Amino acid sequence: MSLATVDLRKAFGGVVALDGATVTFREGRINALIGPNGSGKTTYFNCVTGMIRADSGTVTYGGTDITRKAPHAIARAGVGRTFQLCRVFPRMTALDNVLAAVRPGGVSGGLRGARHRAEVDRARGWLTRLGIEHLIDIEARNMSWGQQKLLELAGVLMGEPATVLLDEPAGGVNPALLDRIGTLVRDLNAEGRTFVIVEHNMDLVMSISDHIVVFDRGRPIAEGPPSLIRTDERVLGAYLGS
Amino acid sequence: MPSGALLFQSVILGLLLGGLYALLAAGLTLYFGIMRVVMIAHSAFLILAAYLAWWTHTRLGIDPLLSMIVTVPLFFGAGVLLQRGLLSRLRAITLTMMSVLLTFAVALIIEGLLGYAFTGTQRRIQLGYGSAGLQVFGARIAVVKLIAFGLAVLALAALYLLMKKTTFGWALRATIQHRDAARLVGIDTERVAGYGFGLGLATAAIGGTALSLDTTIYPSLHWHWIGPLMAIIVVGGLGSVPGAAAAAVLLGLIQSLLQIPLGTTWAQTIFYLALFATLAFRPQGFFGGRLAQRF
Amino acid sequence: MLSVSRAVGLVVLAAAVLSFPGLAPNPYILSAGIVVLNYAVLATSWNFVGGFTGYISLGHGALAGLGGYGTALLVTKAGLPSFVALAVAALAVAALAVPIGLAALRVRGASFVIVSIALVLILLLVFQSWSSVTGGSRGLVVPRPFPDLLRPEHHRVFYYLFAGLLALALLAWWVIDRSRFGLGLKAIREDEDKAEALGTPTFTYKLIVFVVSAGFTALAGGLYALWFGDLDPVFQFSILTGSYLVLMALLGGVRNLFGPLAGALIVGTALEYFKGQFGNTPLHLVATGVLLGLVVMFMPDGVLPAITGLWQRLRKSPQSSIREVSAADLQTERQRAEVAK
Amino acid sequence: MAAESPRRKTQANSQSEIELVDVQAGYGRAAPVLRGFSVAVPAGSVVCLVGPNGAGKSTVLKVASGLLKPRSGRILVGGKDVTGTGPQRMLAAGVALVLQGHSVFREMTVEENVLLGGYTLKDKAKAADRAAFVKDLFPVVAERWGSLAGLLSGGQQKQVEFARSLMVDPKVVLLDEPSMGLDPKATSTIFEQVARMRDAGTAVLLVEQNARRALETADIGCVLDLGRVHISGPAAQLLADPQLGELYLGGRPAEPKVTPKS
Amino acid sequence: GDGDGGSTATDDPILVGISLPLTGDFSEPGKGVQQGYEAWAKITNDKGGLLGRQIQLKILDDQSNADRVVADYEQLIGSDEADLVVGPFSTRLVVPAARVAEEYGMLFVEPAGAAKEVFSQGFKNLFYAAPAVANDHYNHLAEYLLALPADKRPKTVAYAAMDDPFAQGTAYGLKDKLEAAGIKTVVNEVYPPNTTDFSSIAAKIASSKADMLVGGSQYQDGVNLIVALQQLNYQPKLAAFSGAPTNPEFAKAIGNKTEGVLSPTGYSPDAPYPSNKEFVEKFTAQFGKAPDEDQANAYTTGQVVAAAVTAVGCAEQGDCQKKLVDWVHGNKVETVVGPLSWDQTGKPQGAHMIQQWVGGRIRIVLPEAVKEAEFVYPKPAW
Ligand SMILES: Nc1ncnc2c1ncn2[C@@H]1O[C@H](COP(=O)(O)OP(=O)(O)OP(=O)(O)O)[C@@H](O)[C@H]1O
Ligand SMILES: Nc1ncnc2c1ncn2[C@@H]1O[C@H](COP(=O)(O)OP(=O)(O)OP(=O)(O)O)[C@@H](O)[C@H]1O
Ligand SMILES: CC(C)C[C@H](N)C(=O)O
Ligand SMILES: [Mg+2]
Ligand SMILES: [Mg+2]
Repeated sequence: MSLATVDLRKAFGGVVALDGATVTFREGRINALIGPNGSGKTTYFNCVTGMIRADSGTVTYGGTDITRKAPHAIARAGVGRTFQLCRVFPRMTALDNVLAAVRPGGVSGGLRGARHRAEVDRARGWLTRLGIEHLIDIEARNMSWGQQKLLELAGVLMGEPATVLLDEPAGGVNPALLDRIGTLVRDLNAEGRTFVIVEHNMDLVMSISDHIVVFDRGRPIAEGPPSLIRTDERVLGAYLGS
Repeated sequence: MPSGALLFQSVILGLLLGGLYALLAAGLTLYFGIMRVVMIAHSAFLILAAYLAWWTHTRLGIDPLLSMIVTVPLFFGAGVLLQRGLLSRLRAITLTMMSVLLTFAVALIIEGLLGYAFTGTQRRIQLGYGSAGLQVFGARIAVVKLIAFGLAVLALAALYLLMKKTTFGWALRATIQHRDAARLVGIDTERVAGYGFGLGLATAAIGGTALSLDTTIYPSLHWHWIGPLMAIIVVGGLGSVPGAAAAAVLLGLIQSLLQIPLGTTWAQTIFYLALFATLAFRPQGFFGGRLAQRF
Repeated sequence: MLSVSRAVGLVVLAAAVLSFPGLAPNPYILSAGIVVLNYAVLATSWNFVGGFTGYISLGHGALAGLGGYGTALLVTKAGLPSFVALAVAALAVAALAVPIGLAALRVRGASFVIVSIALVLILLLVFQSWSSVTGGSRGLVVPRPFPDLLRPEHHRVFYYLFAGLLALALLAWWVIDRSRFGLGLKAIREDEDKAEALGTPTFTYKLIVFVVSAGFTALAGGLYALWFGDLDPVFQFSILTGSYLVLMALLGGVRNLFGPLAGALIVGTALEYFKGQFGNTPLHLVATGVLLGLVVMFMPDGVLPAITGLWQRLRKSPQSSIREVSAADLQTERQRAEVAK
Repeated sequence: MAAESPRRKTQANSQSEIELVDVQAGYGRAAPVLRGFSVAVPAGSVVCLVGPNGAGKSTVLKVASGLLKPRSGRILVGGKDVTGTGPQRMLAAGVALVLQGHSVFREMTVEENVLLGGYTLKDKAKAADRAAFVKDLFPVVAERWGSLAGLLSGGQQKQVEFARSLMVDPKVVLLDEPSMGLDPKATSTIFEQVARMRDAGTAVLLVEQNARRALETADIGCVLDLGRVHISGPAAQLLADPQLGELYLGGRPAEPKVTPKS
Repeated sequence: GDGDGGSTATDDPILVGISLPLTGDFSEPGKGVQQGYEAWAKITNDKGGLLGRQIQLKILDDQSNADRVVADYEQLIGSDEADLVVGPFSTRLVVPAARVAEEYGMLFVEPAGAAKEVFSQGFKNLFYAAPAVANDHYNHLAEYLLALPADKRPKTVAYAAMDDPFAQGTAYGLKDKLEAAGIKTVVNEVYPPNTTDFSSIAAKIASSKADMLVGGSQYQDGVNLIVALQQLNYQPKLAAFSGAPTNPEFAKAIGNKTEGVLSPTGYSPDAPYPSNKEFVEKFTAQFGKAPDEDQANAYTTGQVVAAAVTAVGCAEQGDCQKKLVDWVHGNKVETVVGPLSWDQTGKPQGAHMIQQWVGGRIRIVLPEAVKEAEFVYPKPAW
């Protein structure tokens, strides 16, 4: 399901963070969203996922309007996200962190035991895929920055989102692991998941994305496949530097 | 329909009351808004200061205002000790929660000791000018209320300047917001946080003295003040001294006017209605300041 | 799953609770037991909100007061039988908890504490002022459900009623604790926005658990009213009561099923003891304050966790917190795993 | 470990500006994170610390800046033993740390943040000088001078922090992943700045996950794993080591640079 | 108490259990009551005790808390096995306390449950040991005012009462009578017990310019109200307060401007009743000052219990209590506040006197028969 926004606007006091962002992230792709610091990428994610309310404009997911929906409803509709400043549940173990993404349905589902066998196995699987299975019983607050980032990603994936928004997944992650994350994203994409990745690591962005949107001052200034973006004048000027 | 004279008199009373509220709430703004410590014991310290003023007056026969020469530094020191000895030892993640309970404990201890020392009897300072008043356009202003109001204005102005204009004020705010980073720029965070707390309690010393001029005190009186003061700082916007002052004056005024049709008890509910309205419609307070929802 | 030692512990606990009335030397001790049980139910009820979501409410005393007044008014004004009134009142308070929760749960942390304090104070004002219905400061007398019972017998009956209610509250807490719903609540405690982003309807969760908590609290308050017989707004809507609950739960350990119960036992007994010790002075307040301070400073996780922690440390040598694997080890391990696939 | 001779020498390499000797350190009761870790940063050189997540890199910097007391071992600054003194003393000795993650004073303005960086400066004129210097260096800082720092975007905040730490003109700068969250332009600025500081004689201890880029700037590389030095040597040498590359630096050696050098 | 089978000629002391508000809201009057009980025990014991047994008091502090007061009597009766129990201070605490005593079948004479709700609970073992209940405190004043010629009567009255059964009882008892006679109520304010700021209430009263002010007060609230009124320069022709003016601290607290202030009282140290002389003398010797109303009420309570015990010849839990109760119901007891008798609900059948500050002292001015000074009307300015 495609994620699209039309004329999204958001201002914080005098600062215009989003200035009419009209973007479509097509289903099944690995999309990248890049742009200089402060260009509104995180704000865009926040508006799309309902964490903050846009001043105007609409967000649609798979054709349905989700502009006014609560964040959890958007998550349940299939949009998962990570946070730029990595957020995990500090006093819960890695396992519980991941299990917390399981969304029970109804009263009986809610009252079912949290450590359901199948789910524990699934959680363990995600931790393994991210290379932190050895931390399964460790509380998140005792992990290093990078470990927490990976844990957060595991939690989001546990929710089986059809569309995953990643805010700087590579920030602070060891390059050796980064390759794994890159591979993982490609595998998951092959399994049918859509990605939108905000990232400043151009090696990663250029190597994995199918489609890149470039933001500047709260609105897209360029769009296209990596090969095109790499050489786009405006992009070079606003973002990559010349 | 109340007479014009009564309305005018109520407005005057409301403004004076609001000024006092502003002073009493100032310290709370400091710890709560800036240091993120919920200081339940603030009003207990107010009562303590009031008791000390009463005690110096009855025992030594001197004007209660003079007690501030002792109580202000004393409370400052107590604040430093409280912060350095107790609050700073709490874990950072649970600071907000645990500080509620710890300061609650301090409030109980103060209340208990006051009761032990002075019994539960209500006390009131009997001043020569206690019932004196000035006539202003047909309304009357009690001298003691005017003094309390003046104290409030002076203390609040000093506090505001200190926070915004001095290096100490900056260092205090920095310490509160990111302790490690503050240490890394060379701030002695332990000391600064202690002083900040001391400052809050120093305002309690002034506020308590002002309070004692024209009211009865008893050890458990502090419970009575917690609610209205907390409401004031939320309505004013957490951490904003000018906001708290504005909210205090406004709420004092409304309360005073509402007493005419509703009576004393129902009029008090205005504080809580304002509190809920603020949280529902404008969590950052009506006068700027921080989002109340998050703290 | 119940381990053997847990099961044994449970049986012992239940036996101890149930045999108390037989062992109590006089009705006074029995009534003190009821007070402690009442505290235990209240603290456990509080712990639905405080323990799971980390929202510290100093206002649960007010919910108990509502339960008490609700029960009393339904008996006196509507003429309902006592225990029907109790059930209806608890349901009504649970229903009322919905709008209260809608307002109060919008805010977090210290602001929530303030709101909860405000709740008590505003209800105090209402119940004091609205004397045509509530009796105001004259108080309200609750007719006895068993008018023919002598006082000692009356105590015995209520002791078992409270014990039953406690069992019910503990069971409910236990079910939630191990459930997915419970895990969601704990996620809220840790990071509410994050939980929301993961798809947990945090507000609904908070509201549900608040309503459950309010219901149990009201049951305890109502039962207490039926037992005690006299309601006075000053004592029903007191911040002190709410704070004692917090003290108990914290003291025992909020993440622990039996934490609040243990806390109620300790604090309830301590309150009686301080009263005996400092009878004629307000030093009992000082003692309570010191106790609370000590808990916060030295056992912020509570007595039960402190004991279990100590036990574990005695049994095992300090273990490293993280399983140690170097990058090279991990690599080989993964390769092995991939080959095995 | 003994420092290899740096590529560029502005001073005699005999003395290290900061040196950690056989440090054991950890958190609370848990097993140590660093176990016998040593590193030396000569004046006028950049030492880059790389290693997997959780290896203990940030812990090294916390120990070096005095935030965390080591359980054993010594810390020498300019040859003097300063083990166990707090961050204030360390700062006075000339050691400045930029924390990993975000550590701006969120509810103070950018101006207040930056000026607080010069908290220990007694000389007002010097403070003004430095402020002008950092504003010049980071245009964003100048642009958002009056707004609350907590409202800036992640990368903007990082720049404010960096500017703040440069207010004092330190002898040793400890940087924990300075490029994290920065856009390519700002990243370049940071690395240029690191090089410039080195040229001015400042010792830099740099922790980076952007390892290849960092090693290109650094003189000495040091791989940390499981709390010990796994290998160390001239940065160029580490970059060339294929096995290290696979384990710690990411699969492909960096070829086409998207971010051109200035 | 010892078993019924044992000899009644035991020498064990008689244990009298009492809970009092020694801390908290009612602590001041609570301590007064304590002195009254202590004086009673000492005076009785000095004369050889009751039934030849010494009286031993066991006093617990209920912290002015209704929950506590119940636990206290529970303990006194159940655990300490007190032979007799007597009441605490204040209507708010008397009601729950009385229920415990009732359900254990104990005689319950009390010194301070004056409000009418005490007597509507269906208690069969309760007796209030004072001349009159709250609503009747001002009866003599009402009579006096209504007897005045119409042009001299106050025409408008302002009422301000604490939200407390006793305080409201006194004020509204008078209000009902004055309103029935057509005297207009211009202000009717109720304030919660914890009120400390009276400026708004005072502003309302002052702007009404009422001829007469009636304060349903305990102590401090009365003082605060008067000071606030003085600040606004309000001068009524008559001012009556239920609690405050009899307190020894009162004059100083309002700046000695007491002249003409009225108050009802159930007790006068100068009253001519036979036991009163002895009481005042011995009390003064014991405590260094003359007793006031609270002490006297407690002493009266003791006198009532003692009379019953002496007449029935027993003092222990069990059947004896029923006999004691029956005796009190059927008899009149001579006390320091005069002869007392009770109806079925335990309500006393007398009336209060009216005192007024005259010439710097508080004197009885009504009823005519016992007056010590002339009624001053209108009252001088304060
Ligand atoms: N809560 C907020 N209040 C006020 N201003 C904000 C808030 N959040 C973001 N902004 C402002 O909005 C603009 C966009 O910020 P945003 O975080 O979306 O940028 P970004 O593209 O994610 O940048 P980066 O790459 O540095 O993370 C910035 O100028 C920032 O200062
Ligand atoms: N505050 C803490 N309490 C307990 N353990 C901690 C704490 N901080 C870090 N650790 C543990 O110490 C180890 C080293 O952490 P450190 O932050 O130094 O790693 P790092 O090398 O900087 O990793 P990253 O690249 O992910 O930032 C980790 O295994 C982590 O689990
Ligand atoms: C006359 C007083 C002794 C009565 C007491 N104040 C009461 O509350 O009932
Ligand atoms: Mg961002
Ligand atoms: Mg790190």
